[in-house]
Amino acid sequence: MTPSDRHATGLLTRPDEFVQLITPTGERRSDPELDPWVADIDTDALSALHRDMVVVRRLDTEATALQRQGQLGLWPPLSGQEAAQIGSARALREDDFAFSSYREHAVAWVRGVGPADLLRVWRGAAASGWNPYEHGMAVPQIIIGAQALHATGWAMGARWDDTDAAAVAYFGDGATSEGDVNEALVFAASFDAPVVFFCQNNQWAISEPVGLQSRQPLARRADGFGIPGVRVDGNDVLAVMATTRIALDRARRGEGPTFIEAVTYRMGPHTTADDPKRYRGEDELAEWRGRDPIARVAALLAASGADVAAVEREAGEEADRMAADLRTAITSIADPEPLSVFDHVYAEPHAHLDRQREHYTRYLGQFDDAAGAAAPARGGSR
Amino acid sequence: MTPSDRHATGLLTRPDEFVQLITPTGERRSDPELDPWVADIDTDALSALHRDMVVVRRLDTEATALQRQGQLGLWPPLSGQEAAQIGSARALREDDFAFSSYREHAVAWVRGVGPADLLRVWRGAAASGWNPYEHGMAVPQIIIGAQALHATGWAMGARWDDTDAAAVAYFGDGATSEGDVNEALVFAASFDAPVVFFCQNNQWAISEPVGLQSRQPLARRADGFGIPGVRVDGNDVLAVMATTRIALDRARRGEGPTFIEAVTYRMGPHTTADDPKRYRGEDELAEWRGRDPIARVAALLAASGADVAAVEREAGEEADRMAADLRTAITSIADPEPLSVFDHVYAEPHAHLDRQREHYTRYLGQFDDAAGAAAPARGGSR
Amino acid sequence: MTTLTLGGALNAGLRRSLAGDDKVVLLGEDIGTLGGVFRITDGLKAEFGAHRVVDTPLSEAGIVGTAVGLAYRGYRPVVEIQFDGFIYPGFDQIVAQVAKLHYRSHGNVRMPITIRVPFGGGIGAAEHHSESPEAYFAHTAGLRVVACSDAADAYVMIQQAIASDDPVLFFEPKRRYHVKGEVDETASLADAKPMGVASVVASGTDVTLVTYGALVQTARDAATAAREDGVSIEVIDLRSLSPMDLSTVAASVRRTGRLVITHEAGQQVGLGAEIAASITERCFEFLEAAPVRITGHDIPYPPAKLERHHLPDLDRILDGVDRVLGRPNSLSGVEA
Amino acid sequence: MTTLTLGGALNAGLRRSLAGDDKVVLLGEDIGTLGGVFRITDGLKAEFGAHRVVDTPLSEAGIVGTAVGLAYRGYRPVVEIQFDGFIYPGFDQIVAQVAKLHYRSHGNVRMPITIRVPFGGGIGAAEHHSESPEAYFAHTAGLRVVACSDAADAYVMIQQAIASDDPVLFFEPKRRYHVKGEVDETASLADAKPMGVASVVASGTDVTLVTYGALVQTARDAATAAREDGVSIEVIDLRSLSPMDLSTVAASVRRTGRLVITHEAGQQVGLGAEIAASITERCFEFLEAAPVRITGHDIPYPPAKLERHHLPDLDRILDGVDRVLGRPNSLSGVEA
Ligand SMILES: Cc1ncc(C[n+]2csc(CCOP(=O)(O)OP(=O)(O)O)c2C)c(N)n1
Ligand SMILES: Cc1ncc(C[n+]2csc(CCOP(=O)(O)OP(=O)(O)O)c2C)c(N)n1
Ligand SMILES: [Mg+2]
Ligand SMILES: [Mg+2]
Repeated sequence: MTPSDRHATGLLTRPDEFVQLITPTGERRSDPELDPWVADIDTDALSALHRDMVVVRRLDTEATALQRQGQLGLWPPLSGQEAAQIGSARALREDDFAFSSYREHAVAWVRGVGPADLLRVWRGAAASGWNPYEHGMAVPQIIIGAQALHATGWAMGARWDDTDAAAVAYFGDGATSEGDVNEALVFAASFDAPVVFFCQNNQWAISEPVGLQSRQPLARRADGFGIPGVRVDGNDVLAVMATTRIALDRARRGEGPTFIEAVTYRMGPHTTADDPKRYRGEDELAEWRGRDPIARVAALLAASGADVAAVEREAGEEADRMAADLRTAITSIADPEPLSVFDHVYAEPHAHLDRQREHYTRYLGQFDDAAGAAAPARGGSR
Repeated sequence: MTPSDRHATGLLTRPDEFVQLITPTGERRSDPELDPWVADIDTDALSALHRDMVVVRRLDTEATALQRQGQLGLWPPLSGQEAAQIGSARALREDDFAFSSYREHAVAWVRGVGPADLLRVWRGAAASGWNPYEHGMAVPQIIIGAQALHATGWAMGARWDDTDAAAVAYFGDGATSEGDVNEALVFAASFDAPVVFFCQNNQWAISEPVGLQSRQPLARRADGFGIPGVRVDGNDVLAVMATTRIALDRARRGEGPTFIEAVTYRMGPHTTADDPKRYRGEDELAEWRGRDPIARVAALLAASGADVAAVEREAGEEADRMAADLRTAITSIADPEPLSVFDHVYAEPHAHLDRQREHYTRYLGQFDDAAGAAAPARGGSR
Repeated sequence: MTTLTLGGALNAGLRRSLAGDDKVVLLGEDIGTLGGVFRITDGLKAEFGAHRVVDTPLSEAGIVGTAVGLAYRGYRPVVEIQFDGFIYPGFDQIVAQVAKLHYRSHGNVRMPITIRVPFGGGIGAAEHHSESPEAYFAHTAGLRVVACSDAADAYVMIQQAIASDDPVLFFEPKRRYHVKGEVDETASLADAKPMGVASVVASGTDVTLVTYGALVQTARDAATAAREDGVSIEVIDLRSLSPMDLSTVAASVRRTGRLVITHEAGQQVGLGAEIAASITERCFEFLEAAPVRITGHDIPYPPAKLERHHLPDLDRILDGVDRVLGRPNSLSGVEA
Repeated sequence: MTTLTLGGALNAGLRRSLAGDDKVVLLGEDIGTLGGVFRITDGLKAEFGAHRVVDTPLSEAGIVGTAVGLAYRGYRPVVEIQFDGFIYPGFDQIVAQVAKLHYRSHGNVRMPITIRVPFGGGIGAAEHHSESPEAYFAHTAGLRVVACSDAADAYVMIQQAIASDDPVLFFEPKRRYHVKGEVDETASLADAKPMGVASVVASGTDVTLVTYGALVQTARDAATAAREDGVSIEVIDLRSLSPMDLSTVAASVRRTGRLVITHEAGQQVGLGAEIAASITERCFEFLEAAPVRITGHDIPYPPAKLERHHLPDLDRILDGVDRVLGRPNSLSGVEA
């Protein structure tokens, strides 16, 4: 799986190319630099990646449907970005740590986060879905770019701890304009931090095209900070996996950070609250449909003689199971207890907040005591 | 002076070189790309640049002396950076606008700021020294890097106004690590802003060597943002001037921003409050003394047959005059009126602050009324 | 008079400012082609062009910092911060630059920058989308801070903010964007109530209730509910948070003797503290009870399903009214 | 007991924290080789190595943001912000990340980050070097905020802050760095006064005077001066600004009936407002007069030659004492 013992990692610096192992029509292109890193991906392994992508795409459509049904407050769809997320997340080791934005549901799924935990936050029922330490994945980040610094700090610590674990920072094309991401590159370079900057360039930051953030490939940003940059076809699960493995291997060997730009596309709206028709045309969407990350793997499997129908059937079945789990999960998510608003603000007692909680407890108590003279509720429901 | 009508500006992108026209020993190196841009610099013009540098070096030693005498609260010396500051500032047009840090006294001097105005702030007598609109130079900036965004915004406006004026942002090597500077590069590239990023890499950010901010030439930072970068010998006044002129010409032609790294050295302490012996050795200083920006111009003048003794004498005399002016100026700086603390907080009346001013006026009035029963002053001087 | 939503009134006000002064430019994320995530700038890019209504790269420090440069050049930039919780990356440029540059330059450089911030909760949003950061800015010398609460004020105040030679933090009550009101689009700004003056939006004699932004409507509802209960509440919409129109509040408290303040932001070192302290200074002799603050808890903004247990609502406000009146309330019997 | 300056006590406290826990790391600009511009970390890099005392690139967001990542990994980062005015570029990471992550992660992720901030004026410095930004952080839920005022407290409190599982903004009164005091370096932390408790540093019966940081000494001097004048002032060093030990203040005010608060930060929505409002809530019946605030003006920090006309000093504090006592003072006869 890690051919680094045999091959020198090399400084994968290909910011101006478009690294690809599977073409949109499913042909396998050879790449002497990348091939050794996915030599273990045989038909079975490729089928598994295909299944992963099918399942997370279903996760996405199901969650979107749940939002339409009023079961979720909001959902930021990942459709179109399956290869970028699955290919990179499947390259991670258990003791690695992922710091993501709000859109990396597939990464969370690969890290073992269950259905209820995936949905909890988007239902508005919890501040976060899972314990980061159980899954090696931080709570997702909404402040654009902030997590890039967290990943870098974690990686600095990993290095000081003499482990060979690595951090990966997921962020979007828009995020590259925020100070935090650029500062993360500075710190990572300065401290040789074992961190992979994984930028999913999905062409859009809400309504803003990537050209507004940068006139040239984002992968070229890295070199100016002394960090190797590589531009990979983000809809090619194999190329993404190879690239991420190389970057992680560099990190583990103490060779520092790598910046990967995965060129992909957000097929859906920014979130369920967004209407992309206001800012982009159907043509563009159609063009990217032709580069579908799942279809090309199926085509490659077919070309390599696999029983694609069976692979697709099994993937579909697993997706069905996951969808069923999801629908069960959503009903299992309990509404939070009113007084839990005060939980975990501090790790240690806090006189002022404890008093505030006491007051609010007493206030709520008036309503319980329905017959009580003091119960206000004069305004009825607000 | 501006050969752009004859020569295409070209995309001066030489981040990995070390652009130089005058060697430390005073030889004139030819550079086909740069030479046309300083073709007008004959012996007289070169002597004038020499004089500029002598004068601002004296400004620096005089101000440092004034600080030692308690006449100034603080002074951040520029010694060693004369060529970088003079060469670039002399390339500016009157309607251009400079946004600087705290160390660009030579730039201010070139922009016509007088002695008292230069010292006022460092004496603690005023919040700023001059009216930015009189000199085409903003109030200096202490928050590291913040001015890079201001210069970019000004330049965006200049472009929208259909002028061909340009902005220049001065900042240090340390500043390149702040988010603001990187965001300025993003905005400048995106809006083709006519701005020159002029980074004086003086090797140190207080006690931190430039290697902590970046492992490679800072000029390479620019390319990642889609901005041409050039690395110039910052102790070579001619190369700096040529480079800045090219960058300004690009800006005026609507070709957008340029990033210049001027490699130089801070010969003195960070400020008069700093003790550089704690973090750097004598060897390094000695090495850089060998690259003195003034000495090499004198050597070149000598080589080209000029009467260097006369040039140096005249420069010395002008420096003497300036020094005399400075010493007169310092005594002319009046202490500010107590109630001026309230001036200019707002441009329009502000009920709360007006009331605060009224109270404080009344408070101070008690002391005037020395015989008054109410005068407190019980604590004497604090 | 035109009937407009609060959001529509802002759009109309921005349009009038853009039309009236070439130097007005709008900057922000998604404000151009999309018209803003709340559509407040809808249609303005088409009408005024991409140099007047500018989609910027994704960086709040970048937006505010370039606005400073534009102001240096004589522009009047109007910045949109997409949601309240995204203002912090621009905080340094706001408090260390925008707020200080007029002072630092001895009045030579003006910073007529308007920073629009959709603020507050109650819309079931994800985290960082429901914050009330106004106290940070009201504590910052050199800034003006205002909050509108209805369409008519929104229309006028946004134009006043843009016309002001000082920087203005302009807080918009996002959960009221869709509430309609009557707007006089023909009236001249010169005749309008100044931005710094508070409004008595309901008269009363027993208790003075001060608030701003989205809670103005809630406070009015509370006054209505209390009237049935025999309590007469005077509701004041503060409108300007810095400076505050304390004269109007003090005049009311001198009559009622009782003050309740409500805001969504946390209590500790919030606007309520300032109002309570300032009014106590001015009206100590008139106060029948300590001013009462009904605020969001001092917690990070909670998940959507819990926000109703965080935000002040009609019942919590009335509980506070009971408290200030010395009637039985949730704190009865709790040691001070 | 050892005689140490306040700065020396911080250095000793940091040394003990570094020695006692491998996971304590110091991060900041110029803190390693140089030992910090105030030499607070002097010698620590030599003693503990470059991985424990880390000179960072010049970026406050970078320092705080990487500290968050380190805390995720189980470290206890101690961040130095070189001067008060340079904290704002790190503001987003502090208020949106450091303050909220424990809450957001349901207590799974701890943020035991100490952010050291030399604060306040009176040293004749250039702009941005004399700020008092504590109110911003005291208004931010999820943070603890403390300020030390003498060597003994500095030594203990810095260790307590580092040992706390919550993030702590640690304000150091830079103009008192050189003031000496007796420090017991052998005492155990367990026996020390908790970080959250205020200190009555001078007893008195007529007026309660509350402050923190550098002004504690000024307040003591005022109490001494007032005594000659027949006025007995009780001085309270708040120490913790969030949460505030209001019980100690309230107990004093119940005895004195009069409260004066002083701080260098601006008045509007400052700590003084919170203390005045909170104590009025708790002690309304006991108050003989409205609490008085003596603060910096609501202006950007002025140039050095004017700072004495900005900062509260002994005379201004005593003027406030006169005011709260109803004696003739600077506001006598001014309309409220
Ligand atoms: C600091 C900050 N500013 C603004 C926003 C609002 N916002 C949310 S997502 C988004 C676009 C992000 O684009 P990109 O980084 O490309 O990620 P993508 O959504 O495409 O995955 C914006 C502007 C935010 N969340 N945080
Ligand atoms: C935001 C901010 N952080 C920290 C400082 C403190 N500081 C003042 S100068 C300086 C070093 C700047 O180095 P550089 O950018 O190389 O400029 P130079 O002083 O060498 O001209 C630092 C850290 C500051 N002024 N602003
Ligand atoms: Mg994107
Ligand atoms: Mg430097």
